Amino acid sequence: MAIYDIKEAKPAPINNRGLVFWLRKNLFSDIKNSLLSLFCIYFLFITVPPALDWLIFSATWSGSQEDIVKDGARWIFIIEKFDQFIYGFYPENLHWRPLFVAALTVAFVASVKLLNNIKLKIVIILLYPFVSIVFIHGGLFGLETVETNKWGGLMLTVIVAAVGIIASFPIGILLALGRQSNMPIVKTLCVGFIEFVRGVPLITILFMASVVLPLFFHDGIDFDKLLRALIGITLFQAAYIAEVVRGGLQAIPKGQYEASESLGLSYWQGMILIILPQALKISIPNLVGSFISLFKDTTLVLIIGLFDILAMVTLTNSDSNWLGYEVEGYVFVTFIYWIFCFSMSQYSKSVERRFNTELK
Amino acid sequence: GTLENVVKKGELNCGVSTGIPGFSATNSKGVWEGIDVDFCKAIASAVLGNADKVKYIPLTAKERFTALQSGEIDVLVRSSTWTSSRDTSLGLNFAGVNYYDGQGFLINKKLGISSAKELDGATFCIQAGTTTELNLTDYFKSQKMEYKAVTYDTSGQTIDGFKKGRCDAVTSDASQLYGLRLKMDDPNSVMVLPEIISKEPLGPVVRQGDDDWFNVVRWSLFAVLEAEELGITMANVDAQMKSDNPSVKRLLGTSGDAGASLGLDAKWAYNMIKQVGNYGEMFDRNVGKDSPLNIDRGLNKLWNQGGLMYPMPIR
Amino acid sequence: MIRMENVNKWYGDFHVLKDVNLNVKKGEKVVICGPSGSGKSTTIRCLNHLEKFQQGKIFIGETELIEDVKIVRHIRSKVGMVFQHFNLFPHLSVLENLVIAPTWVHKKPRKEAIETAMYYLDRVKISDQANKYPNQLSGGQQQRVAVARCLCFNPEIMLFDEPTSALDPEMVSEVLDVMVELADEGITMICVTHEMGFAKKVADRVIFMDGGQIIEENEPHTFFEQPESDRLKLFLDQILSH
Amino acid sequence: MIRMENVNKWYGDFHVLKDVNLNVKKGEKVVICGPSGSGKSTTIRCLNHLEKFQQGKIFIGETELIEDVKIVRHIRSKVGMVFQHFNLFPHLSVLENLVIAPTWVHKKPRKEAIETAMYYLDRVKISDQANKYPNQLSGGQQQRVAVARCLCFNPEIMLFDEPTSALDPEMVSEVLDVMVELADEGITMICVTHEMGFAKKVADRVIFMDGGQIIEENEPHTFFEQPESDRLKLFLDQILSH
Amino acid sequence: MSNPPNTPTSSVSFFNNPKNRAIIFQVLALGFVVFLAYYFANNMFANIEARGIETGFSFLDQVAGFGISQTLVAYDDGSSTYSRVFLVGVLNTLLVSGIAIFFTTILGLLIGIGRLSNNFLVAKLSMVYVETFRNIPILLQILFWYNVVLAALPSPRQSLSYFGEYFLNNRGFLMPRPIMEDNSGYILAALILACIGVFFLARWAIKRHDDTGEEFPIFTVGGAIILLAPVLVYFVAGQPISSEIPELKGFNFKGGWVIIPELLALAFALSIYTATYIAEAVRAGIESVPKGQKEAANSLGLKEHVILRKVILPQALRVIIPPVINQYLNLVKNSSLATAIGYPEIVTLFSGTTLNQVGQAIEIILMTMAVYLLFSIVISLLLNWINAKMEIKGR
Ligand SMILES: Nc1ncnc2c1ncn2[C@@H]1O[C@H](COP(=O)(O)OP(=O)(O)OP(=O)(O)O)[C@@H](O)[C@H]1O
Ligand SMILES: Nc1ncnc2c1ncn2[C@@H]1O[C@H](COP(=O)(O)OP(=O)(O)OP(=O)(O)O)[C@@H](O)[C@H]1O
Ligand SMILES: [Mg+2]
Ligand SMILES: [Mg+2]
Repeated sequence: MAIYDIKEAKPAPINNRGLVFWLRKNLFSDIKNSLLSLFCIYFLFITVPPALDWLIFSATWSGSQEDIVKDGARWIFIIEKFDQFIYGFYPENLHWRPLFVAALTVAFVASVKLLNNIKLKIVIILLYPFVSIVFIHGGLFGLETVETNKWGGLMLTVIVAAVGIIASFPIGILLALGRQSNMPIVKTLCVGFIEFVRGVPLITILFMASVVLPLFFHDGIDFDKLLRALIGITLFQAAYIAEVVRGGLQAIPKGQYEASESLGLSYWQGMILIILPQALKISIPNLVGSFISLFKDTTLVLIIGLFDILAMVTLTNSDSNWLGYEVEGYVFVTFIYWIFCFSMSQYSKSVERRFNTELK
Repeated sequence: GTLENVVKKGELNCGVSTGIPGFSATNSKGVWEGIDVDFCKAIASAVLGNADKVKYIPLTAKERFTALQSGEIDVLVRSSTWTSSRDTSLGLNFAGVNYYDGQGFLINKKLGISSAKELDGATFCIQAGTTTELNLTDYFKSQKMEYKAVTYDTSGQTIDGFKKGRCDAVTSDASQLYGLRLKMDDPNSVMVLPEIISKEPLGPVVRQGDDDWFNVVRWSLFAVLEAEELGITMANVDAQMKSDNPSVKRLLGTSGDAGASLGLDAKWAYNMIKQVGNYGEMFDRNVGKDSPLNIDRGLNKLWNQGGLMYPMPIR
Repeated sequence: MIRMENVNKWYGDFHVLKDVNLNVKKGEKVVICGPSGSGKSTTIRCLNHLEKFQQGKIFIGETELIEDVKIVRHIRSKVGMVFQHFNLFPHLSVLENLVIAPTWVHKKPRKEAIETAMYYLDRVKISDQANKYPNQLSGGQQQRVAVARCLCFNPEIMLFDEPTSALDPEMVSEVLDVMVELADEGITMICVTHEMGFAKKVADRVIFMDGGQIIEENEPHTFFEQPESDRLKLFLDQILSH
Repeated sequence: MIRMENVNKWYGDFHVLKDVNLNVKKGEKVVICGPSGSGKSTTIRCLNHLEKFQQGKIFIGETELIEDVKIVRHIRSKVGMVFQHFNLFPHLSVLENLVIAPTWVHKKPRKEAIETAMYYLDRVKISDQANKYPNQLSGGQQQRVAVARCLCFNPEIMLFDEPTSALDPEMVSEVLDVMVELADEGITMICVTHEMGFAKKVADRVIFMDGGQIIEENEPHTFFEQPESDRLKLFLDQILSH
Repeated sequence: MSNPPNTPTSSVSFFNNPKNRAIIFQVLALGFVVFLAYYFANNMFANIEARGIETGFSFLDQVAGFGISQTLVAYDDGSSTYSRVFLVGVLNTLLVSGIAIFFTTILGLLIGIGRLSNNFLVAKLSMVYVETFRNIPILLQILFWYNVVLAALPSPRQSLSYFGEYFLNNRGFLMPRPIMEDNSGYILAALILACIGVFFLARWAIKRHDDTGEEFPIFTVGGAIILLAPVLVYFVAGQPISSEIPELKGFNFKGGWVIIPELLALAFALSIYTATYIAEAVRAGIESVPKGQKEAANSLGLKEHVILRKVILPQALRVIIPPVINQYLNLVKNSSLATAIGYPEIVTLFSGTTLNQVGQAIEIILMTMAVYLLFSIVISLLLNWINAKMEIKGR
C-alpha cells in the first residue's frame, strides 16, 4: 500500500535546544515553577555571597588579634588553638604519637584491602588495636604514659568512634545470632537487651556509665572515666549493629544454611565460614550508616565532661584572652564533622551502587 | 581505706570543676590552676610528698557527688556548699571550709538598679544542681517577689546565656561572679550587687565512713591555715625549720608526731607549704590581690584578723 | 478517527519520531511492528498524551490534541490503553481497579460502575476473581483485568503496547483470544505487537516502523508475503527464523 | 545401605510423610517421582537430617539416624546432597567451595584437599574454572560444581533433589551425563527427578509418591509401561503429554 | 530387598543431643546473666550501705524548691515535690517533641517532594539541605541554633512587636493568653458540634459520590465549617473570650503566653535535623511507586488530585510511614540533648537538677530510662498496627 523514504534525523527545533530551552524546561516551565525558581535565586542571592564573604573574602587568616580589621571570620583563633582542637591536652612533645597512629591506620586499611594472605591479615587485624593503644596511651616499651584525662579534641572523637565500632562489632554479631537463634531464653535475652538499648537515648546510657556504673563494682575496681564512657557507647552501638547484621542474615537464602549443614559443617563453622562473610558483605552500607551515626553521637561525651572536639571549642572559648570566638569554633567543628560524615556516606553509597550492579 | 589507695597508686584523684576561674580552670597551656586546685596539690604533697601527683577529674555540678560516692575521685574540691542534707543523706563528709562564700547577683549596668530588691520579675541564669537554685527560690519567696530561672548545665553556658541577654542577672556564689565577670567582653559593663542572700561555706568533701582519710583532708586544711597564722610561707619555710617556736616545730614536724598520727610523713606540712604555700598565699595567688579577680579576703581572713578562718591547734 | 500529521518528537537532541503520518478509520485495526527502539511505543503514547511531541498535529475524532487539561482528559476518556506490564493498582482489588475510573472520571454511581465492571470481568472470563488483589493473579489474568479496566469506560479506541510480551507462552494465546474478540466487536484498535499470527488474523493494516519513521504499511497479506523495503525483509527474516 | 522404617512426619498438623518405608541397597540407583507437594523433597531431606521426623527409624549403613550431633555429622559425611538451586557459596571460588568441607570437617591438610578437589573438578570436566566464582558460571557448570563438592568427601550415598529443574533445556542433558557417569561407578544414589529418560536409563527402581506416601515402586520398564495404580497412570499421562 | 537390621548405635551421648546442648547452653547463659545481675546488685547495695546513700523513691515526696523556666502544669517552686518535677519534665519533653514532630513532618515532606521536583534549583537546593544537615551532629546544631537565636533577638525593651499583642525578644515569643469567661463553653461546644457535623458530612459526601459519582469539596467545606462555627458562636455569645496581652513591666514582659527561646531553638534544631531523614523517606516512598502507575492512572483520565489520593499516596505511604515513625522516635530521644541548652525536659530536670539535689543516681536514671522506653514501646505498637493495616495483599 505504501512505502516511504528514509528520512534524515533533523536537529530539534530551536526552541527545543540549548541553554534557553534548558532554562525554560528546568526552571521556568510554568508560572508555579518560575516563581519557585525566582524564590530560590533570591534565596541564594541573599545567603551565598554574604556567607562566602564572611568565610573567605573578609576573613582574617593570619596575624594576631590586634590585626583584625575586617568583618569576616577570624580564623586566627582556629589557627592559634588548632593543636588543642586536634589533641586536647595531650602533651605537646608527644603529638607525634597520635599522628603516628593515624598513619598506622592508613597503612592498616591499605594492607587489609590489598593483602591476600588471610593469616597475615588476621594477625594484622588483631595486632592493630593493641599497637594503637600502646602508642596513644604509652606505659609500655619505655613510652611515657599519657593519662586518658589528657586525651581530647578530634583525637578523642576519633578514638571514641573507632573503639565504639571495633568493640561493638563482635558483640553486635553475637547479639544478632542470638536474636536469630531458636533457643527461647537466649533469644529473649538478646531481644530484651537490643530493644532496651534502642529505646533509650544515648545520653542516659552515658549518664549510667559515668555515674552509676562504678556503684556496680567492688571498691577496689576502679574504671577510668573514658573507659566507662567507651563501655556505654560500645553496648549502645552493639545493639544497633545487631539489628544491621540481622538484616544481612535474613537476606541470606535458606539454601546456604542447608548446604553448609549438609556438608557436615557445625553451627559455628557454618556461621563463620559461610553465612557471616556473606551477611556482613551485604550489610556494609548499613554498617557504614550506623558508624556515621555513632561518629555524630560522639559529641554527646561532652555532656559527661569528656573533652571531645566540640567540648574543646567551648573550653577554649573561656580562655580570657580569646573570648567571643564561638562562631568560628562552631563553624570549624561543623566543617570537620561534615567532612567526615559526608565522605563516609558517599563511600557507603558507592558500595551500595557496586552491590546493585554485582547483583545478578 | 582511701589513704592506702592513694599511696599505692602514687596519685591523688581530685575532683574539680570544668572551669571556674580562680577556683579550678585550665590556663592557656591547658594546665589546671585555682585555689581548689592548689588545695588538691596541698593534699598530694602532704600524702605523697609531691604536689604534681594529682590527677584532675573535671566534673559538672551534677556529676560531682556521684563521682565521689562511686569512688572515682578521692576528694572533691569543687566549691561545694556544706549543707546538712549533703552531709547526711548523700553519704558524704565535709572536711572543712576553704572558702566562705555567699550568693550574689551579677547584673548589667544598663539595667540601672543598685539593689537586689529591685529585681522583681527578673530572669536569672543559674547553674543546674547547685544550692544556688534553692537559695534563689527562698530569697524571692521571702521578699514576696517573682522571678524566672533559666537553668544551664555548666557555668560556661550560664555566662553565655547572660552575655546574649537571655537573662537579666546571673546569680551564683559571689566568688564565682567575679570570675564570670572577667569572661564578659567588657567586664566594666556589668556589676555585682551588694546583697548576699545566703551562706555558702565551700569546702573539700570526702566519702563518709573513712575517718583516716577524712582526718588527712581536714588537717591538711588546718595546716595551711596554721601556717599562715604562724607566718610560714613558701619562701621562708626552710628557714622556719630551724625555728624554736613550739607551734612551728609541731607543724613542721621537727617535734611531736602529728604526721605519724595522721599516717603521714613527719614532713607532711613542710611539703605542703614548700610546694604550694600557706592559705594566704593560695588565696592571693588565685583569687586575691595578685590575681585578675582581685577579690577582697573579707570573711576569709584569719580569725585574729577579723575573719572566720580558725585552724584548730595542732598538738 | 485518529489522524497524525507530520508528528515530530525529540528526546533532547535525539530525533525519536520523524514526520509520522498516520490515519486510522473508525473500526479499523492497525498493528505496528518494528525493531526495538524504533519508536513504536512513543507513537502510541503520543496518542493519549503520555508523551508530548514538538511538531505536527494529532486529531482524535474531531478533537485536536493540544496541551490543555480538559481536552487531554476528554481524549483520554475516549482512548483506552493496555500496557506491557499491565500497571494494575496493586493496593486495590480487581473490582476497585475497574471501578475507579468510571466513578471518578465519568461520575457514574458506584453501583452502576460495579455492574459494568462485573459485566466486563465476565467477558474476559475472570468474574470469579473480582475480589482478589492483582498480585494474587497470574500474568494472563492480570492482563485480562487490564483489558477489562479499559473497556469499563467504553472507549472508542484501544491502544495496546506489546500486551503479550511479558507473558508465559501459554498465556499469550489466552490474551490474544480476548483481543480478537474485541476486534470482532468493531472497536478501533492500534496494537504494537510482534505476534504475527494475531496481525494476520485481525489487522486491517500492518505498519512497519524503523528509526522513528513509518517505513512501510500494507494490508497483512501483502505485508508479510511481499515486503517491499529491504529493512522490512530483513526484519521479517529475523522474526520468522526465530 | 539406607533403610527407612515407617517414617512419619508432620508440619504442625499437616501430615507430610505417612509411613514411608524404603530400602536401598548399596550401589542401587533409585528415582523418586510424583506430583508437586507429594513429599519427595521431604523424604530425601530426612535422610541427611535437614528435616527432623517424628516417628519411625532411619538407618544409614549400620548407623541409626538419631538426634545426636556426632552421629548426624557422621551420617552427613557419608551422604552427599545436590540441591535444586545448587546452593554454592557465592563468596568463595569454585575451588574453595570444594575444599571447605574436607579441610574443616574431615581435617584434611589443605594441599591434599586441593588435589582431591582438582581431581573431581576434572572428572566433571570443569577443572579450568577452578578459580572462578559460582556466579560467573552457567547453570550447568554450577550444577557440576555442586556435584563435585559432594564427591570431594567421597560419600557413599548421593541424594539429588530435582537437580535439573532449574536449568535451561540444553544444560539438562549435560548434567544428566555427569549423573549417569556417577551411576556407572556404583555409588548409591537417590534422585528426585521428572526426567523420565534418565530414570529409564540408570534407575534400578522408580518410586512414585503422592500425598506423602509411596504409592507404587517398580523397576523402570514395568513402572512406565505397565503402571498399576490409577494415580500413577494419570501422572504419567500428564508428564508425557507435556 | 532387605538388609538384616543391625542393632543401631543408639547409645546417645547426653551432651551430643542438640536439644540437651541447647538447654545446657541456655541455662549457662541465663545463669551468667543472673550472676551478673546478682553481682552488680550485691555490690550496689554494699556500696550504698557503706556510703550511707539513701535509697528508695521516698525522695519523690520531698519539696523540690527550685524554679523551672517552663511548666505546663501548676508548679510552685516553694511547695511542689520532685514527683511534680518529674511530671513537668515528661510534659515538656512531650511538648517539644510534639512541636518538632509537627514541623519536621511538614518540612521533611516539602524537602522530600522538592528533591523530586523537575525544577532544577529546587531539586539541587533540597539535596544540599539534606546532605548538609544530615551530616552535622544534632548536639552541635542545637548549640548553634540556640546561640544564633539568642544573638539575633533583641532585648525585651527593643522587642519586635506584631499587632501590639505579639512580641519577640530574647526572652522568647510572647502572645496573648486567652481568658475564658462565662459563656466560653458554648464555643467549645460549637467546635465539637462542628467536628461531628463534618464527620457526618464526609460520610454523606462519600455516599453521594457512590450514588451519583458527583464529587463534593469536603476538605474545603469541612475546614470552613470547623473554623467558622466557633468564630460565629464567639460573636453570638458576646465575645466571651478576652485575652491577657503581655505587657512590658519593669525589665520584663508580664502576662500572656511565652515560648521560651530554649524551646524555640530545640524545636527548630530537631525539626531541621530530623527533616533530612524524613525527606529521604518521602523521596524513597514516592520513588518506590513505579512510573507505570502514574501513566496508567493518567491514561484512565483521572484528575491529578485523584491520582495522588487514590493511586500514588496509598502505595507510597506504605513505604514512607515506617521509617518516618522511627524518626519520630529518634526525635523524642534526641530531645534529651536539651540538657546542653537548659530546656527543662525530663533529662535536664530529673537526671540533672534532681539527681544532683537528691543524689540517688540509680533510681533517677532508671526512672528517666523508663519514660523513654514507654515512648518507644507505644510507638512501636503503633508502627506494627500501621504496618498490618497497610500491607498490600498477595505479595
Ligand atoms: N525518556 C527518554 N529519554 C530519551 N530517550 C528515550 C526516552 N524514552 C525512549 N527513548 C528512546 O526513544 C527511542 C524509541 O523508544 P520506544 O520506546 O518508542 O521504542 P519501541 O519501538 O517501543 O521499542 P521496544 O520494542 O524496545 O519497546 C529508543 O531509542 C529509546 O532509547
Ligand atoms: N516448612 C514447611 N511448613 C509447612 N509445610 C511444609 C513445609 N515445607 C513443605 N511443606 C509442605 O509439605 C508438603 C511436601 O513438601 P515437599 O517439598 O516434600 O514436596 P515435593 O514433593 O518435593 O514437591 P515439589 O515437586 O514441588 O518440590 C507440601 O505440601 C508442602 O506444602
Ligand atoms: Mg516499546
Ligand atoms: Mg521438592
